Amino acid sequence: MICREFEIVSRQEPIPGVFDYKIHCPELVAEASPGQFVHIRCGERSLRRPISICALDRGTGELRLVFEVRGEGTRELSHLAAGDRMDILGPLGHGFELLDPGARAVVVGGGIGTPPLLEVARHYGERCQAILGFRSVKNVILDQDFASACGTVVCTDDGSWGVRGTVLPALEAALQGFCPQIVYACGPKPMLKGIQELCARYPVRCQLSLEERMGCGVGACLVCACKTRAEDGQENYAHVCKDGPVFEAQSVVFE
Amino acid sequence: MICREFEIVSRQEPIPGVFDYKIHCPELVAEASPGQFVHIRCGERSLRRPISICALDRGTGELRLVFEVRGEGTRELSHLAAGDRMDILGPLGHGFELLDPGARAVVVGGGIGTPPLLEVARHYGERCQAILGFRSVKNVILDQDFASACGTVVCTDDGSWGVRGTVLPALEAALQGFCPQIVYACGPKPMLKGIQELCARYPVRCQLSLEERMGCGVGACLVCACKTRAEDGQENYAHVCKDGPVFEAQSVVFE
Amino acid sequence: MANLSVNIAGVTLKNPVITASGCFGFGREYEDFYDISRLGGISLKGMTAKKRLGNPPPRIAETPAGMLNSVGLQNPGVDAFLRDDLPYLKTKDTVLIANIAGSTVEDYCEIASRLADSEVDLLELNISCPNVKEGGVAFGVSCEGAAGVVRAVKRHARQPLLVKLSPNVTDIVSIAKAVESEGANGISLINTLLGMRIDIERRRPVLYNNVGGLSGPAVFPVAVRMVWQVANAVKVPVVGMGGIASAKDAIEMMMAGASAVQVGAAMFSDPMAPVKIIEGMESWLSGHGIADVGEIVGTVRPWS
Amino acid sequence: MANLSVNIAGVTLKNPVITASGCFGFGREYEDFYDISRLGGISLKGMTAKKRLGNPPPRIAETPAGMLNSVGLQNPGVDAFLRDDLPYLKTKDTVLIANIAGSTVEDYCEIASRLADSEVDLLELNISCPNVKEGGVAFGVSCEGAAGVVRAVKRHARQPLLVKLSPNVTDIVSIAKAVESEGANGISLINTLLGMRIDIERRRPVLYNNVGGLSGPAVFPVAVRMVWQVANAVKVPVVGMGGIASAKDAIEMMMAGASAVQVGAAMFSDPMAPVKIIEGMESWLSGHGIADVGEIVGTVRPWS
Ligand SMILES: Cc1cc2nc3c(=O)[nH]c(=O)nc-3n(C[C@H](O)[C@H](O)[C@H](O)COP(=O)(O)OP(=O)(O)OC[C@H]3O[C@@H](n4cnc5c(N)ncnc54)[C@H](O)[C@@H]3O)c2cc1C
Ligand SMILES: Cc1cc2nc3c(=O)[nH]c(=O)nc-3n(C[C@H](O)[C@H](O)[C@H](O)COP(=O)(O)OP(=O)(O)OC[C@H]3O[C@@H](n4cnc5c(N)ncnc54)[C@H](O)[C@@H]3O)c2cc1C
Ligand SMILES: Cc1cc2nc3c(=O)[nH]c(=O)nc-3n(C[C@H](O)[C@H](O)[C@H](O)COP(=O)(O)O)c2cc1C
Ligand SMILES: Cc1cc2nc3c(=O)[nH]c(=O)nc-3n(C[C@H](O)[C@H](O)[C@H](O)COP(=O)(O)O)c2cc1C
Ligand code: FES
Ligand code: FES
Repeated sequence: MICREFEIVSRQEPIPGVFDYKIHCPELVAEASPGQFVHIRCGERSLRRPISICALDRGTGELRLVFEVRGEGTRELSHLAAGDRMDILGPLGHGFELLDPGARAVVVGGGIGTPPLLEVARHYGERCQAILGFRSVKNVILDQDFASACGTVVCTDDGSWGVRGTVLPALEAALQGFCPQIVYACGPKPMLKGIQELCARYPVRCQLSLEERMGCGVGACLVCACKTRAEDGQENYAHVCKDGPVFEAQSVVFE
Repeated sequence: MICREFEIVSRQEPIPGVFDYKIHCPELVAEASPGQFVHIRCGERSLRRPISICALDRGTGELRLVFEVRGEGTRELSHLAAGDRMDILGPLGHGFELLDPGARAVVVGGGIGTPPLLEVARHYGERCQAILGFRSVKNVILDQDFASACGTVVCTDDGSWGVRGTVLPALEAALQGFCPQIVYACGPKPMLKGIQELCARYPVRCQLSLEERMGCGVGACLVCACKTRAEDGQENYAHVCKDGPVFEAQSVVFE
Repeated sequence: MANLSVNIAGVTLKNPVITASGCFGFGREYEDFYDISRLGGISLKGMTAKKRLGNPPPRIAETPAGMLNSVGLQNPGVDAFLRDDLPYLKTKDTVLIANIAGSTVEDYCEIASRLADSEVDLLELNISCPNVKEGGVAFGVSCEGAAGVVRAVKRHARQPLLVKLSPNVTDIVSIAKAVESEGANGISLINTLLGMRIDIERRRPVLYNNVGGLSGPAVFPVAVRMVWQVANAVKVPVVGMGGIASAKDAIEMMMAGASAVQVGAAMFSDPMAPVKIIEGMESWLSGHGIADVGEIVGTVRPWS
Repeated sequence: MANLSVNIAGVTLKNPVITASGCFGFGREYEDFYDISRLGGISLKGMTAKKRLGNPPPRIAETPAGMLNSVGLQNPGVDAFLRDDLPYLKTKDTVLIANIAGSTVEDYCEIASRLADSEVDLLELNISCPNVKEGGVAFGVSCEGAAGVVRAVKRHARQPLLVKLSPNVTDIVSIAKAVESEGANGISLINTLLGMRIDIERRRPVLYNNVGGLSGPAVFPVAVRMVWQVANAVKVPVVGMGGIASAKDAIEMMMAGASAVQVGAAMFSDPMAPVKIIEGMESWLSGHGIADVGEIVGTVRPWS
């Protein structure tokens, strides 16, 4: 686990309000795995901002982060330019469990939840199918990156790009036709809940990446609670930063 | 009175820890007079920092400010570079009362108290004598500027430059030999107190520029209190930002 | 254009933004920046029956996202106000709130009487000033003290009476209820939290008064909490303040239950803050299709 | 090298920097960053007799120069601590402070008894948690409540007892004196100030618990003031906390009267904060020719 400033190599704004950064941080990249996240300091703000690892280039030592401006902290971060330094704490949390690349996988990303799935798609390559959902054509991100890694279906709520509708019908079709051993998903809670319910009806493992407001990011302050249910039915609060952000779908209790 | 961001034209560091800025702000310069000050926003800090007007160039519309880094706010200000913008509120307060330029004047500056006196020296030109006191040769600032405006004596506590000792003997000599109609002074409190006492013994008018911690800078919050005594002996708290920073020496009560 | 006007204890304000007592003098200082008739109201500098010099300087210290002050109610006294300041203020089209303070119950009554025939619109009883040795906050920290002074002043006051509470208490709700039951027509809160800073090089408190009142964004969450608690416990309107620096802060305070807001320390970094807040509220409301600012008051829905 | 070691209630700490309860878990999380044996002490996550789940999320909100939390004492219970965490912690060379909480006086006594034979060095009685419905702060806001629980726990406790006070009170000094007179061996303060934030788009409190505890630099001036007041009123040592983020802050708190300090929220923006504070204090003291950190404690000289 590392905490220091690293240099920004490049900054892009693929669609308005979404930023795509590459940061040179070889030590961090060496330790990191897909589905983990980093915790970024935003100027003098008291809390860091958690952002998922989108891509890891072990050759160049570059970390890629893709995030949307939601509030003041991400706005401040988006003002950083190539050459500036970003104060990063990471890699943090438990990432996705990647099966033998021979296995078949489906990744389902919703909106700004797509970035953490890119490295998963790359891991499985052609044996992966990506289903990416967005509100509308103008919100579509990373579709090219996914398409060059694996089979990719884009869904939009308004049908302005790809298939009209949510990711659920496309996922159901994939569960029936493509028969993956595992499904990985990240996105808004209602989407994750739908995927959890759908996958429960199929003989498929499912891992969800969750979000929760964070303090320390390392498991010490217990603020990032997420309700889970153990096999014996007992409920508990696990912590997204340490026990997650990736959880087995059947252990998550959506409230 | 103006409050907005203006562009910094140049930044110098004449001696370590002292910064000399020129800011392009024609409207403000047009309104301002020597001895007034400006109130500068320091990033997200809750309080502005008061800095005296050092020079006004009505031709170029440039304001000159010279300040020392004392704490966090001035440190932050000192990081601003040419081309950056400075958020300035001003001109504020009552400046020095300048007599007909035919009159003779002495200006006495101590350390970082010298800047507000430069325009006064220029006003009187050859009919002005400047006495500038510093701790040591490495603290000397603005001596060239004063020397090119008027007769200038530099005193240092340790004798490492100019005359050894405080400004008081030099002032006493000037009061006796040069016989000014008026003395203007700015600097640390003990120095101002000495000057107040000394001038009281001569038939000379004396104006002091005072410092006090400030809030609003415009006279609304009443935090920048300074004890004064009216002619009838009654004591009151005047306010440095509005009634000052320049006061008639005999009205000031040093506590 | 959304309607911004609000009614506090029978007095109509053209908008809910009031400059906070002690941060706006008697109004003259800011007229170079904007027309002060644009303000919903002005809460005037705390007044006492007789002139007060206030505390020795330093009277201000910077703190993270805030400041301490220890002015100690410097003011010219109510008579000088009536003579020198009120005539000027009456040329402005804004609601005038006289913030009154005293060392004894009699003091408070005397000022209220002196102001009874004047043209100030509202009284704001300051029983929460932490910077004076006698009176002030002493009345504001117990239900009995607060109730007692309100009861007495009500007999002399002609204008509706707001009571300004101190946040330095264990149970703000019971104090609010106590003053409401004695006839307070509104409650304003919060005054400053008691704090201290030390100059570690000199080993001296920064403030000559040793301690002072904390205000500015740092206290905003405490203020929102107290406004929410009080607004849910009393029927009279609540005027919310403490750390408001933006239109969004003002909206948050109103959703917590404030019918109007006051802006203090924010003006020190930005003299235009009150005007920007008024304009920002207007555009937020319009952008959200809300016709009347009153519609947002107290609308936060607690989770549990 | 200045001597940084201090003595709190008979226990020697190698330096005065303690990580604050609830912000450092049971210590494991930060060992990747530095050797936690460098710390003067660790105040462990608040423990209850039985396991507690804590409050539903969201449990944290950002505020100007601070944060709110509403964790609600999630913890595995004292037995799990003794079994799973204490053995690990005992491999570290630092003072262990068990922060204990309960809903009833009996709860507190039970935990104190369970810990009596354990190797924790100090107890810190948390009568100031604002985030639980029962107990917690309820004991901490009245002299009687505070005194009662201290009196009872003293009968069961083997380790010296620090009592952690709530700042949400009118008169912190009388509560401090009340617990001192019942045998408290030290006083730690401040716990968090009660605050609230509202998401104005959703019109919901940001925290599921509606309100939460404010900490971070925003509260520093309030903490310094309370430490100063309490240190001047009691004879037992005071452990100061609330918003400490730098070595200078720690020194200011000690000049106000704290014999040691705790660091909480600052670790969230900088995990290395406690180590930087220890190093910064060392170099400040050396730079000022001060041989022993104890020489600065309580040295602020009030103006009046
Ligand atoms: C493990 C994890 C991975 C994430 N990965 C990404 C990513 O790759 N790309 C991306 O765009 N976003 C990601 N998010 C969401 C991102 O953290 C929030 O959008 C961001 O924190 C919002 O900060 P702000 O300053 O814009 O909002 P503000 O509203 O100003 O933030 C206030 C506080 O709330 C927290 N907060 C607000 N919204 C969220 C949220 N949805 N999740 C967690 N904390 C929140 C902030 O961190 C901050 O502490 C991730 C969140 C988590 C928990
Ligand atoms: C009318 C006036 C004119 C001034 N002109 C100059 C000038 O031309 N050049 C120059 O170098 N300095 C000048 N000063 C002093 C300058 O304002 C302070 O050095 C500066 O405010 C210190 O800020 P800081 O952030 O470095 O210190 P900090 O200690 O971080 O400041 C904390 C707070 O204390 C206030 N403060 C600290 N020291 C002083 C002080 N000596 N006077 C007033 N407020 C103080 C700060 O403004 C701030 O509000 C002037 C002061 C006044 C009142
Ligand atoms: C310099 C200063 C002077 C103040 N004087 C008074 C006063 O005379 N009467 C009063 O009721 N409140 C006074 N206050 C408190 C403010 O009116 C307000 O309650 C408090 O500052 C919180 O608001 P803010 O955070 O927006 O400043 C004063 C505050 C400051 C900063
Ligand atoms: C997330 C979080 C959890 C906390 N949990 C506890 C606790 O269990 N017991 C306790 O006594 N204090 C608890 N506190 C309060 C801190 O120990 C400390 O008193 C307070 O945060 C002020 O210090 P700071 O400003 O350095 O954070 C908690 C604080 C935070 C931020
Ligand atoms: S953010 Fe602190 S435990 Fe997860
Ligand atoms: S700084 Fe506000 S009155 Fe002088």
